[in-house]
Amino acid sequence: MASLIARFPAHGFLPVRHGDVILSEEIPEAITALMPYRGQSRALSAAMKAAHGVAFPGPNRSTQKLPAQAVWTGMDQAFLIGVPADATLSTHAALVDQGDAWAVLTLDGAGVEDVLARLTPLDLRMSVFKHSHAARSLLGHMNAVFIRDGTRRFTIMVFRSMAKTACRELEEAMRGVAARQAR
Amino acid sequence: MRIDGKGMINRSMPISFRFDGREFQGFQGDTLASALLANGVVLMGRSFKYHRPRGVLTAGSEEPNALMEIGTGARKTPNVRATVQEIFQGLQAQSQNRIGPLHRDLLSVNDIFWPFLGAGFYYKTFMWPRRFWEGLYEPIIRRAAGLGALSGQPDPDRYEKAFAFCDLLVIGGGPAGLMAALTAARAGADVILADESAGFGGRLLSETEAIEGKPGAVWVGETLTALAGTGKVRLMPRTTVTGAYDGGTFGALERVGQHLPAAPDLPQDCFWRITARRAILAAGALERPIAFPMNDRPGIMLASAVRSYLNRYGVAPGQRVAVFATNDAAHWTALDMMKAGITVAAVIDSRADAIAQGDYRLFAGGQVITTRGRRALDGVAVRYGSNETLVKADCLAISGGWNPTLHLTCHTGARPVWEDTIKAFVPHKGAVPGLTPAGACTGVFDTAGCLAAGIAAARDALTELGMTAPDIAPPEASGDAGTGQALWYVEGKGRAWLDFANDVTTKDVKQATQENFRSVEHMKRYTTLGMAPDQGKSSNIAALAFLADATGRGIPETGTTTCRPPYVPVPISAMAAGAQGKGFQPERLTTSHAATVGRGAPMIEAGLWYRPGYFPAHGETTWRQSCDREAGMVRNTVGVCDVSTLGKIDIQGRDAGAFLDFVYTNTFSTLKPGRVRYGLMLREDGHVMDDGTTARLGNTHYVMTTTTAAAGHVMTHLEFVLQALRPDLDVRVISVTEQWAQFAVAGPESRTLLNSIIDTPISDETWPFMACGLVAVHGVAGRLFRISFSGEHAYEVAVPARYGDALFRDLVARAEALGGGAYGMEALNVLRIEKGFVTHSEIHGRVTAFDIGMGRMISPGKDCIGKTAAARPGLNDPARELLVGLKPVGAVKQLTAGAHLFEAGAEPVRENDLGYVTSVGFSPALGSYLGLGFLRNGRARHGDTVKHVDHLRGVETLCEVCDPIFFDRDGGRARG
Amino acid sequence: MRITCPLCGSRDSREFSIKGHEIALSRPAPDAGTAAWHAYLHLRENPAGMTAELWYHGAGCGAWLRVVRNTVTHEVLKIELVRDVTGAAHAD
Amino acid sequence: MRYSGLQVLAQGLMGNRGWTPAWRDPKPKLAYDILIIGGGGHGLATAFYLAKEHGLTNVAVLEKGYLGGGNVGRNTTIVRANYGLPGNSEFYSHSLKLWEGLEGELNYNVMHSQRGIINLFHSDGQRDAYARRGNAMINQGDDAILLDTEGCRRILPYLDYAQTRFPIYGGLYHPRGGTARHDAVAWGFARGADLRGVDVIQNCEVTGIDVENGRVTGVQTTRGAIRARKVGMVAAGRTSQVAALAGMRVPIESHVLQAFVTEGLKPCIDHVVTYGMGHFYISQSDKGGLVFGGDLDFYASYAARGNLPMAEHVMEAGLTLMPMIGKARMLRSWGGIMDMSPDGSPIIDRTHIDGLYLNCGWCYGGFKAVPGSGYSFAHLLATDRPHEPAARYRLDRFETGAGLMDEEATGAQHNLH
Repeated sequence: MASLIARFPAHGFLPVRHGDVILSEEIPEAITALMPYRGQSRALSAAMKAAHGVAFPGPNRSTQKLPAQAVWTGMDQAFLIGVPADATLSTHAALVDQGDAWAVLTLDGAGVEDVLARLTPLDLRMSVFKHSHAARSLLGHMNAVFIRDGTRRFTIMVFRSMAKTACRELEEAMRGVAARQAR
Repeated sequence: MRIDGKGMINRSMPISFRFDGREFQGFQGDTLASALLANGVVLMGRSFKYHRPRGVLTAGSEEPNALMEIGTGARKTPNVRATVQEIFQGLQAQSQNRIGPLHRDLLSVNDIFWPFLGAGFYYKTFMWPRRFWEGLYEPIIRRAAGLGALSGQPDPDRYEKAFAFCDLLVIGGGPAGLMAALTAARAGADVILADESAGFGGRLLSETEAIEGKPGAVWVGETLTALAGTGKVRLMPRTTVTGAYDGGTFGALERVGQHLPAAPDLPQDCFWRITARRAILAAGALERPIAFPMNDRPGIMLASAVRSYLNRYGVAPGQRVAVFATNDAAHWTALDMMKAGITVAAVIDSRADAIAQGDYRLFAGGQVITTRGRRALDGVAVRYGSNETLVKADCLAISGGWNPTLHLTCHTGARPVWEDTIKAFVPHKGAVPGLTPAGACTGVFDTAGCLAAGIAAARDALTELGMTAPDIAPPEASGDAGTGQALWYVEGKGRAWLDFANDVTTKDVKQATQENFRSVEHMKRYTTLGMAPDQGKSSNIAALAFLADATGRGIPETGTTTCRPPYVPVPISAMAAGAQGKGFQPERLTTSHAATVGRGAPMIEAGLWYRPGYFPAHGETTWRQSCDREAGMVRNTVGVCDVSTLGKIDIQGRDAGAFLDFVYTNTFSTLKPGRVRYGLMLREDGHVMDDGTTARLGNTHYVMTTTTAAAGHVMTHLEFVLQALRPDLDVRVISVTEQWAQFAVAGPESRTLLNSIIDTPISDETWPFMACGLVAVHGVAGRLFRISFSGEHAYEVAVPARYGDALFRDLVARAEALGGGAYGMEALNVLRIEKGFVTHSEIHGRVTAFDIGMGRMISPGKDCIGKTAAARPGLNDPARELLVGLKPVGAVKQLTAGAHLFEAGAEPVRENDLGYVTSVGFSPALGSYLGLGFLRNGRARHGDTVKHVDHLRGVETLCEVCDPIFFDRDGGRARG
Repeated sequence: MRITCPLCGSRDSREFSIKGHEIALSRPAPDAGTAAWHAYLHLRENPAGMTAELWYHGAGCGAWLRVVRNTVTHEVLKIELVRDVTGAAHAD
Repeated sequence: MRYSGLQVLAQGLMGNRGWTPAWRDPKPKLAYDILIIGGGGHGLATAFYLAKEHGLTNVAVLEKGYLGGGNVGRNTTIVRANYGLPGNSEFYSHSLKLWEGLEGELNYNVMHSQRGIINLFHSDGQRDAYARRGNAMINQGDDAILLDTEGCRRILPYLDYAQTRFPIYGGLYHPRGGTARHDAVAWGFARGADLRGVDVIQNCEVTGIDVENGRVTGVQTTRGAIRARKVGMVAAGRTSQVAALAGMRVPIESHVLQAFVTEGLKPCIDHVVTYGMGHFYISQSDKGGLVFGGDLDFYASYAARGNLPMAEHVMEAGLTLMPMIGKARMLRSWGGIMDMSPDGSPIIDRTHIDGLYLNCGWCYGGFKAVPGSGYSFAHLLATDRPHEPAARYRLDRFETGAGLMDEEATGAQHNLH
């Protein structure tokens, strides 16, 4: 029997570089939405710590113990990224596979905030949106997840079907920022 | 004429540019206006209505006269203020709103007929004969009106939009703004300092006064260095804050590439959305002209502009300059001119007690009563006491005092307040929450006062931000505010312009009051005063004062018109940056997109998604051929179709069944795990919202399918029900639309195909109609649903999206081997019409479950969204238009969607209208056009003949009314 | 306009959609009668002044919010999670 | 004074000193037969037609600000009769016929310009929906032409046919649709009503509605009490406040709709064009400004101003559709207060109080309705019988569910917008 070849969302678009900024695609091992039931967030967090070493993150935060990362993605919702969710978690939360639903992009280099400021209404100033902070917001007209991975590095997740648009719009923004730097 | 040793232009960087085809030279740092004046060009435009020759009035963005077209071809930009446009190598500017050369504009004939073109003349004529309006009068008016012209071609330039955040936004980089920014930055606040001009400093760049004993420009330079030293200030030059919006949001327009030769990737403009916790408005003030007869000749300009041209750009706007003013400040103009070696012909000061401040001829208590000169000023007539005299002058500097630039404080609805001591409007206190005006925009006109006000405003803002203000002493500067008296207009013969840009004179305002357009809003709208590109920046207040006098009221009782955003006009391209072409909305691509496009399928938009219309096979020349073949393929062998665009929502929790019972009309709590059910969803107003199938994957786990169009809307609705209406339920929902690539496999051979790709073969017994469950597809964990939107034995198979591309290619190849293949939306539509399945063509928002024959799907035993409203009598009237099938029975065999239905013998007029056709397709299986539509009392009319009339396409067809299920009515094919 | 989401913090209003007056929370019982349902579905105080509306943070955390706002000045006075008003399921 | 080209010439030669007031500023009398609350387009037109069609001139229009200061003076000036549903079809058809004779009837040039409207569509489904609407227009006796892409290209060559996000499949062309000069409509009706003896009273806010034994007897105003046998409420965005004076709660929510105008430009857009895939419509005024707008900001508002997200959306829709307008610059933005009804269609009806009548719910489409609304409301006020073309604009349709006219199909309930 033939086997199916996997193809990833930003296939053929990335990586690209303009000025000092590089846009590339990440392929996480797994993404699972964890949605704790009524009164279960503490229990879930404990189970997560036991199984993966990360706590259920508070609003606008992410927690990390490599290879696992937990990113707050909404009201009573976090994404467990990097490891398959342990079955014990399902006692406390609805678990839903999201591993194929997202294009996971990273933006790296001096001027990343300037690039993102052209697309997202989030306040990404370092003093406000610090390392490991995470937020749901817009990238252009697309719903997106933003995580700050470093002083000049962000992870941006958009719906898989919009990967082409996201790459195009990020690239446009990168070009503009680079052109200003060269001015 | 350029004056040696004056100005901040870079004389080592000469720049050549063209105006109306002639080449000129200027210097880096020049605006187009200053460079033209330096070259002795005074005539820069034509007025809007009378096409009078006009020169520059101001040196800023408030310019009403010197509007030009910049650039050529598709890059041409109309209505650019020559006073704002900086010159660059190769700049091409053209004058506008003229027929023929600028100095001989044919439309200047209008000026001869001015007595007939006064306020509102067009409301009183051009009425006869009626049909001449569109054919003759209006085209002539339109051609004569307007200013510059668009190129008519797509804008080829790049633009940007961006967001910025700060603790304190300082609007305006003059003395008040600089001190505010410095104070706040030293306290550690994040500051954005925006100024409209290329350089910071505001009026300090245009005046000769000293700060702390240094020239103003030197002090500005030092202050900018100090600001940079704090590391807390983001300087935004060439940035006009255009609007104040709610919640501390400001719009701002940054000119990024407008002042540079075209460069790849560099945007022309950036439209900023700035969110500031606090803001300080330090926008300064605008000098106001005086309305005296014939005050619009080229060479007449504001005194402050004359000083700007001299001190900032090193240009003398004339060789013999006269000054007409009401205040001390204007005398500075004379002194500056004399120091630069320019002849000052006279200073005409309207105040009887005015005293000369230097060695020039002063007419105390004088007024200019008219002016001379055709395309440029050559003299002014002065009346002083009972005497009149003519003063030769080629430039007249005028000053009627200053109006605070308070526009932004009015953007959220506040009205300004009249301050009688300075005869000007000042901002309403607390007009925009979080915004504090400081300096000249509050009526503080002396430099020392402005510097102190900037510090004070920053101090207040810092307190509100919870920060501590540093101790900063205001620098030493002049405390002379240059005060004077108010003089709005001079009586006399001839027209006296209030609004230069729209050619509105005191006569027009007078006539408006005579006709009882006495409210300030009526006067504005009747005369068009203040409605031109400058939005009345130089005219509104004077007009108001004139109106107040003409109606015997005071200025405060007369009131003001409303300042609205934007403060300066914003290019549509900037505010819409990124939206041109495909950028308007995201494009959503399925995993099969590349393979589908590779097969030559034309893609059609389905919401934000792209889906294939059909897959053309070799030799097919029309879409119908492909569609007929694909529909036949599904009926006879097997077809494959990507259905991933349908919304998929994962629903889990112990109350998931109860939740579905509440959002669907029918019951899902009783559905067995491993089974699928069709569900109908209503809006709370009782009309159909959406439909789709929902599968029960486990005891507490369902997956819901929505239509492609309604996916987002349904998700929002489900969240609302859970958070707002059913707090008793413990359920979690999340979209999994993107997670799964899902393909319909339909047709008699569908199971044969499937069994070739799944690890454990299925049969009718293990996988009956409406069964669902997990399968391994080529070893990959997938899901299989036995559901059918074609009426055939059919499945939908889902795999994680990364395998979608591979699975689609594999499925299509296998289907082709069986004599089938891929099918698109056209065939899908035909197949579902044959079966009478509804889509949003039928459930278009105005239909009820009753209308589509699903009234009985509203379960009587439970409440659900929309149930009560759906029971209203008007929604269950048999006379409503009800879903029917339609088949042609006469000589004409064609049906068209959008046609209306009538009795066979009735005249097709509204009174006889019985319904309409929603969906039409040609059924190869039945060899006939089939239609779905809505007909009054339609369910009782099966078998009757009605007339289908499409006036638009000229189609009239007799149809038999029938059951909407045309094909395989008992559903045996799907089950068997 | 800025909306301070109790979960996400201060956000641009473009991340939200609006359902209208909070009366939508007061769904009558199925048998409450025509007048109650007519009032619920159609009749509105429509105040020129303070009102309470339901906003959905669709491009953010997915929470429905109750937003108390002045319809004349657009001043936002209070924002809370709808689930805190209704007592809907809460993981904490 | 009669207006004409000759009059303009004669007055011009005499220094324009002979022009007389366009209307009087009468003091309110103690009593009238009929009071109209609201001196906007609809109220003034109602007064005009009461006088002209029914001979009723003991009528006053009470306006709290300046006449024509509401939505009639802040709209995008579109005049059309291209509705698809019974009720709206006959009403707007009648209104357009009134427009076509308005200059003559008012002796005032309202610059009604029948330059044609094209509603663009961008999918087969939209085309079918527009075909249904176009056929309804022809059934009603109005004009409609279904254009394909090439047909659009011929008359709208400046649209982006190659790259735009949602391709242009065609358009529904309504040649008799067009624009008019909005202020002139208010002024023309005011002058016409005044000439016939109606008192148009500005700066007179109604502060109470007097009801005795279920019958209206008059109103209280900032300029004193005024008695009347009948009172018509035509207060648009302020309907809820006026109705509340009579103890009524009405099915209206007030929302802000923004509109925009660019700097003056030489003629470049000769029709009215609407976009089917984003909220955007545009025309060019005779002065040269591009006048355009979009959708509601969606939050309830009485502020007559909007915010940036919708403004940006409107510009974005315009730019993807017609990229040649990119270098036009938006000069001014403003907002109107829309009286949104649940189904998006208006209400012209009696109320449960004798002698009190309601005219509201014009949503974002009231301008084109001005003559028709005035005519039908005058008929109802004068005769107590609904005027046939407006007979379906019943107040009780929401309660019964019968005769809902939800043209946009978003749902006949505010919360569903």
